[in-house]
Amino acid sequence: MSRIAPPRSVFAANNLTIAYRNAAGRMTEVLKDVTLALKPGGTLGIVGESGSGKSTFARALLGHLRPGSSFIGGSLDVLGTDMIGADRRSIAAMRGTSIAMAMQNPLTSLTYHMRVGDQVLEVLKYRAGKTTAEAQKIMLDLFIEVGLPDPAALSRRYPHQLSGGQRQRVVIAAALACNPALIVLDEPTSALDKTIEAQVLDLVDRIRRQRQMALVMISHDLRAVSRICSEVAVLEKGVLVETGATAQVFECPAHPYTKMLLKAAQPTGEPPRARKTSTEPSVLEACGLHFSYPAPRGFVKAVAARPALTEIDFSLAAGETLGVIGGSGSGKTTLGMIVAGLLAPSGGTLSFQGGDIGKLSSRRDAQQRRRIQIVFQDPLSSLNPRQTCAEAVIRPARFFLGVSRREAEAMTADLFARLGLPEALLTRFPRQLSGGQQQRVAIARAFVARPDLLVCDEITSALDASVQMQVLSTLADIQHQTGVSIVMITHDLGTVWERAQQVIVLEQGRIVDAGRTADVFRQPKSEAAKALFAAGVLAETTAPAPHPAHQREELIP
Amino acid sequence: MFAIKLLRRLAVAALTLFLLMGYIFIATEILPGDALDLTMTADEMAAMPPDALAQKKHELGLDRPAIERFAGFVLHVARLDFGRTLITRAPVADIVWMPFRNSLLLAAATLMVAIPLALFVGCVAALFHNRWPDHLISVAVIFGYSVPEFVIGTVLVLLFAVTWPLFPATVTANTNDPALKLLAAAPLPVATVVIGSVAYLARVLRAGMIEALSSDFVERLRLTGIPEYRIVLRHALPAAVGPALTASALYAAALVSGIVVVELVFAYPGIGQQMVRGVSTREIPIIQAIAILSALAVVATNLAADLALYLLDPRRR
Amino acid sequence: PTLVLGQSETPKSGGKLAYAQLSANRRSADATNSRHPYFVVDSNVRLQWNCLTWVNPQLGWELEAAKRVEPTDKSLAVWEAELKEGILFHNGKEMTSEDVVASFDYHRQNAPFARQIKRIEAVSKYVARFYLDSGNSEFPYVLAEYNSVIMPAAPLATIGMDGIGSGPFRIVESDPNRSLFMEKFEKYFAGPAYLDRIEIYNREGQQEAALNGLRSGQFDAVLSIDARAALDLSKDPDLQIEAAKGGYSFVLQLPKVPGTPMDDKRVRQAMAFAVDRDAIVRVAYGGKFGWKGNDSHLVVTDPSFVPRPGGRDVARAKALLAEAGFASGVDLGTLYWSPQLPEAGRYFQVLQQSLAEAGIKVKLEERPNDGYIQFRTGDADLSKGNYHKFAMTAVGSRNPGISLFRMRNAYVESGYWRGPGHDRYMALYGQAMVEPVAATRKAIYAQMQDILFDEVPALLPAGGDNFLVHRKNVKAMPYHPQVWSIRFEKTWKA
Amino acid sequence: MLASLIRLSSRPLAVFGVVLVLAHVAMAVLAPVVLSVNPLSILDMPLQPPGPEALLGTDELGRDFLTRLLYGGRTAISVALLAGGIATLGGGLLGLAAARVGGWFDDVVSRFTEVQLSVPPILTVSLFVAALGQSTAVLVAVSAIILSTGVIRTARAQGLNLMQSGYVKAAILRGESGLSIVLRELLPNAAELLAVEFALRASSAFLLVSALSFLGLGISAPTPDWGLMVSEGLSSLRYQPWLVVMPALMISSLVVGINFATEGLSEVFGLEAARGGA
Ligand SMILES: Nc1ncnc2c1ncn2[C@@H]1O[C@H](COP(=O)(O)OP(=O)(O)OP(=O)(O)O)[C@@H](O)[C@H]1O
Ligand SMILES: Nc1ncnc2c1ncn2[C@@H]1O[C@H](COP(=O)(O)OP(=O)(O)OP(=O)(O)O)[C@@H](O)[C@H]1O
Ligand SMILES: [Mg+2]
Ligand SMILES: [Mg+2]
Ligand code: NI
Repeated sequence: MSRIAPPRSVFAANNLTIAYRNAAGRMTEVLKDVTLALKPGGTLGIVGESGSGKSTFARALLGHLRPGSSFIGGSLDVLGTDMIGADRRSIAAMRGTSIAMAMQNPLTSLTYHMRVGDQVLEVLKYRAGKTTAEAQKIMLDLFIEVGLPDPAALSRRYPHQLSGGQRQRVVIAAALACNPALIVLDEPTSALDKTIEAQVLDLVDRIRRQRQMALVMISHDLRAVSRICSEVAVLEKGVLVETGATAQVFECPAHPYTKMLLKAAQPTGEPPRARKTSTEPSVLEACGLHFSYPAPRGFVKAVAARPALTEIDFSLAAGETLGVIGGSGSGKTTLGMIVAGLLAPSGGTLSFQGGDIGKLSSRRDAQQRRRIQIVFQDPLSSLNPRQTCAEAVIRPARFFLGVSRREAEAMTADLFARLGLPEALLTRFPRQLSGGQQQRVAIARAFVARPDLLVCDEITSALDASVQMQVLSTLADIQHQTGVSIVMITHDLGTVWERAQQVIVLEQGRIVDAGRTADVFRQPKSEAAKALFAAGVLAETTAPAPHPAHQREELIP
Repeated sequence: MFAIKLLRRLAVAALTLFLLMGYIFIATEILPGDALDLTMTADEMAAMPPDALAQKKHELGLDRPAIERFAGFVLHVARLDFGRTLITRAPVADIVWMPFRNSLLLAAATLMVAIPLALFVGCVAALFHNRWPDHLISVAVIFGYSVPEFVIGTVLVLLFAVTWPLFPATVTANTNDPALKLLAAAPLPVATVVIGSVAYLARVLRAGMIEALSSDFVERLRLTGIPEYRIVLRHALPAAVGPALTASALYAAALVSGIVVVELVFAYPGIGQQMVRGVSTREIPIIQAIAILSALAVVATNLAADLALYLLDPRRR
Repeated sequence: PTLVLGQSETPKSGGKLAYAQLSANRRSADATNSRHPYFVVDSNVRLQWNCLTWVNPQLGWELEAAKRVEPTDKSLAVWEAELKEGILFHNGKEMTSEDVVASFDYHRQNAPFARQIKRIEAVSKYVARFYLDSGNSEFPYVLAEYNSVIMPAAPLATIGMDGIGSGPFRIVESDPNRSLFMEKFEKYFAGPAYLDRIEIYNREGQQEAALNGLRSGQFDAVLSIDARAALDLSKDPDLQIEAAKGGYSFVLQLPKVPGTPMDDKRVRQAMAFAVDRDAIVRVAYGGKFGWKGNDSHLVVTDPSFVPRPGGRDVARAKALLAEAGFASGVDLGTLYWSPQLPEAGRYFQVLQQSLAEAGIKVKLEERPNDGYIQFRTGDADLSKGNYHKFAMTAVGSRNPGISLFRMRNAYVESGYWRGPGHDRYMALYGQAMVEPVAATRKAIYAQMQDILFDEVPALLPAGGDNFLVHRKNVKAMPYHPQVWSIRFEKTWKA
Repeated sequence: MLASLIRLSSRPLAVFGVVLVLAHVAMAVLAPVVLSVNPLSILDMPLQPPGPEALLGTDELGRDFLTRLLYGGRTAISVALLAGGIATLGGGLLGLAAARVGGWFDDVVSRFTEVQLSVPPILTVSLFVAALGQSTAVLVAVSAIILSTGVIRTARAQGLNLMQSGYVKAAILRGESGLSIVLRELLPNAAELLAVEFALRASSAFLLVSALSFLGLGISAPTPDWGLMVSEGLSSLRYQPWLVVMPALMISSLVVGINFATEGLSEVFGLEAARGGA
């Protein structure tokens, strides 16, 4: 009996093709002829836009396909096992022990009705055959290793009692439990906010080094990949367009798709200069705004909810853009809704062009309603699926401007043209449009009312990187033409850097930093803002483009 | 926190019951026609001298204002006193109480059989999702809840009491018999209600299981190589039972309706018999009492389901 | 009484008989009164109680608890009854004339037929004397009625409530509206019964459930099955049918509220002509087991029964209606019926349809047997202008005296018939009651029926025979045209 | 819509359901056209076996059974369609309005559904029948009330979902009237859901009416009605089982058909989630 020689590669995919059967019954290929390998102890990053097949590849590495899809060509060898040909039993035997995976969504990939400790114990007991006592000890060590505070107490909690970052660590701990030779991380950070993201990436890097295991990390975040992985593979619509050493690929990308990805990820240029606040009349002014969501109704009053917004002061000049940034749950959307009139502030004043708008839209006058428009995050849900795209724009045109149907149609066609939307789209229904087109229709709907103020709440976060740019530049063009002021809510610092003259940073419903964009970015006053920017700084060492926070040039005359 | 939630939930249940009494009161006492119209024909009323009519109204308490009567009604019901019948002036509580117990018994026995069976069927269907056992079960389930109870009951009697005399065809047990004796006398009624209930519960459970089995945490477990039986029993099932519980609680009212029909088919001494008798004699107080008691049972079931949900789903605690 | 049963086997003692009854001449029973003789009547009367007399299956009267019942004089208005000695109640007390007096004081006020008794007194320990409001040669029949049971003496408010009688069986358990369990009374005056226990289950309106119970072995017998079931079950080798000729018929009580169509004789006549008696006999009684009624309470087996002249005549009915001002038909409102017998539902649907063909519209509504009498009569009090409802009731076969008396004024079944026709009718009745010569009496009865044909105070379209079915191992379980006169003390199980 | 129908046609069970339902509808509509016999008239001897005179024999009253069988669904189906229609339209609008208006209105509507849902349907009917008498109008009205609760809940849940969508928020911000939002934005987007609801509610209304008729509280004799025919036929079960079996089959096949069809429809529309499996 000879010992199995250590494989030359951890995994090797040769012309791997995977397809799934779509609703119409046709086979659609999601991975096409992918040839890729990883040497023992190597680290590979897989990048690409959403839907490019990254997760499909990750699952395939564990011999798992989502229901409806199947291998239709090529070969995949993982740790010496043929993942396509081997029987289910031997593949199952490898899972958890030789290869492990942490799934894309840590928030839902733990069983919600089971204590987190037990979920890690389960792996040790059922996969590594440990006794409960042994497993208990290993579990606690693992928790310490992944940096979870007070492991004994924490292991007795349920998943919902942990923060997102902690949950992600538990998932990683469960994946590490049996000390696999290869670990696959599918977007380990996309559900987390920037500060936690950095910690998790640190952790992954450290453990990988300690344990000497091979790592595949999937991400659409190029900075994260460049930080952790020595090699990178770029997927575009299931096709591997480029592979190589990370530094090299990112330094001089060969494929146009890679270039586009890189460009989308890096803000360039300088923040737009603020006009003189003293001379320009402010369009929107908030003073001591306060808001709390009503406590859940009932007979016995629940513990009063923490206010979602407190003491919010800012002002926005005509034609300018105010960036609103902050961690998840900090109150950005709430602020946007108050400005738009979907919520009424419970305290403070909000004035628009001198008039008080600190009330629900239904109590604002028609002109105020017309002059303030909003564009939402999810482009599809922001359009009525039962109305044509033209109708979506015609209705507000007639409603606000009282024009005839014919005039409204003409205005719509004109707007479509200005937004670069083909005329053919007028008669289509929203579902027949791409995400970027939908979002531009939504922008058209807002602009047909000839607004003076536009609230944009994460209007690009649901879109692919390449499309984001189109939408943002469309918006910039039309802002330029119409002189509209914009409240830009986003978690994308690059967007704020490029488009906003003023910025406010929210944390737990308070403004912790405010001022001209360049000032705030360079000299954040609060810890929260610093953490926010620190997470953004990560890419700076490896990414080709200079990070805005490190430009030392004076922007304000 | 749990105590507060519990209290709040109890308060909601109490409010529901109060509103329910209002609803039942309005439905029966304020709508056109009062107790007087119901016991007499129009000719009789027309022929009655006005003072006799007034006297009669006074006897039945119909001359007091509606609010006052409602208050009286609520106070009495709170003491489980449902008044007296219109015709024989017998206490309604005496007439309704034991039949109500018997119907509860039938419901409890049904659920005791139906729930484990539904769990099993639902799990099998979900595990074989989109394969033949699932298709078979789905079709059977649709038949199960589409065929009315009175048809199922008749077929069961024909098969298992007449053709093969295995079980009694009609329930001979008495209203006041001890619980076990009653149930022993009623295998076919139980089976009839079970068939419809299993169909419904299995359907709900199957949906829940399919959702649970396609959830992220199940995929993670599969990718970790945890044995399938453990995934199903320890992870997916508790997650599927939650939504099934909520849906089943909604089913409680339908269950009562089914039981009423089955009781009549088998002469089971439950509220069904009293209800039909009550309707045909226009004995509103009897129907009121039955409606309130069974609504009470439904509200209690909902409460129990919610509590079970609190226990099953830590996120709600 | 001596029962000629004609069986050759030697009876065996012991065993339990469980039977379902489909017909119950019941008042409402609740937990407080479910043992009282007035509330669960018919199939339990002679099991639990005794009357002074009994009517045999040939509808002749015999002595039961009395050893002598006779008029004291020619007026036939005073009668004396002498009890047999040594009749014990279930509580061990001996039955005396005191008990007879107490019982009839109660009956006098509560049972329609006993209202003719003006006074009753105890003459000696065993002899009681009845004073009637007028002469009645058929008074012994009144004493055999189901309401005329002898209960242990007690105040009016409580008498009979404990369910104690002197019959061959005593109540051990009762479930209102559902069942009655009885056990043998060892000291029954005519010798103990053979059976140890009888369980009676009420399945009125549920013949199918009852027969399923019979087939599945839950019941040994089912009483009052309909003709079609009897016909079918007679083919079953394990079962035996017992028939009694001339049993129940149905009365349609037509309340003659002033100013309503039914107050008009022509409308009632139209009904009598429109109703398709043949169809009812065909549909409800399978053709051979029913008989066409003559709108009196007399039964076809009675020698005094005179068939109604002429058959169904829809044209005539329409003409009569037109004459009464209802040329385009008349709506008589809702006819309430209760499933007192299994065939009732079919009976009234045929009736409804056949009336409809003559333009007489009637809506049917079913009421449960329980409480039906109260519902039907309400607080009918003609003096206050309260009429009972347009409803039906089942009537059992009786001697002519009782039958014809049921058309008297101020009575629900006659619908408060009044006017010269009624007065002539009642005069003839009074005459007949004291007429000693049978043939003359029969002639008077025929005259009375003639009046009914013309006036139609109530409609009695058809009736049918009584049937019970029992397993072959049940012996000596005969049926009776009067269900309340059945007796099972000689019944035994092989 | 067309695409949905095409997808529906690839599901054999759904097609089977649709065919069953259409067959029933055709039968109910055509009965008076094809048949010349009055379903009420008593022909001759009861319980005749099938023969040239009466194709399926006669019932226990001697009426033509085939005629009664074909007529037997008309009343119950009309009641069900009417009740289902009122419940779906009324309940749908009410539920969507509750989602839009919120506040006390939503409270009142929600409380009402909660209360109504806790009274077993058969008892609600009993209450109203006892108080108002037994008539088709009462049946329709009460069934509609009972069934509307489910529709209200589904519509309200759907409405709340839709309220989260950008286009409704945009309409609110424009200052569109509540009615306009309900009719223009919410209703069209709940239409498929409501269509499925309608089918389901109508089928439960039909089952309810059949059960009530069986109990003697629904449609009353002599109107031919399947539920009633089952209970009337029970006494002839042993002689002529088809008197029970046929109407029972009619009831069951119609409901099974509706359920198969709606199951298919809601899968095609992707509505299982919205309906919450109930
Ligand atoms: N049942 C299925 N099995 C496999 N792929 C599917 C299935 N259904 C849809 N797809 C499609 O396959 C493509 C690849 O999906 P995959 O999850 O691998 O992308 P991804 O690169 O991980 O995207 P993301 O960044 O959004 O996670 C997508 O277009 C997805 O919609
Ligand atoms: N409808 C609501 N009822 C009660 N609390 C709410 C509601 N919506 C949001 N909140 C709470 O208000 C706070 C602010 O939420 P908001 O949605 O404004 O955050 P955000 O900054 O937009 O976050 P994200 O970046 O995740 O979109 C959070 O704590 C959130 O949980
Ligand atoms: Mg992915
Ligand atoms: Mg937000
Ligand atoms: Ni940065």
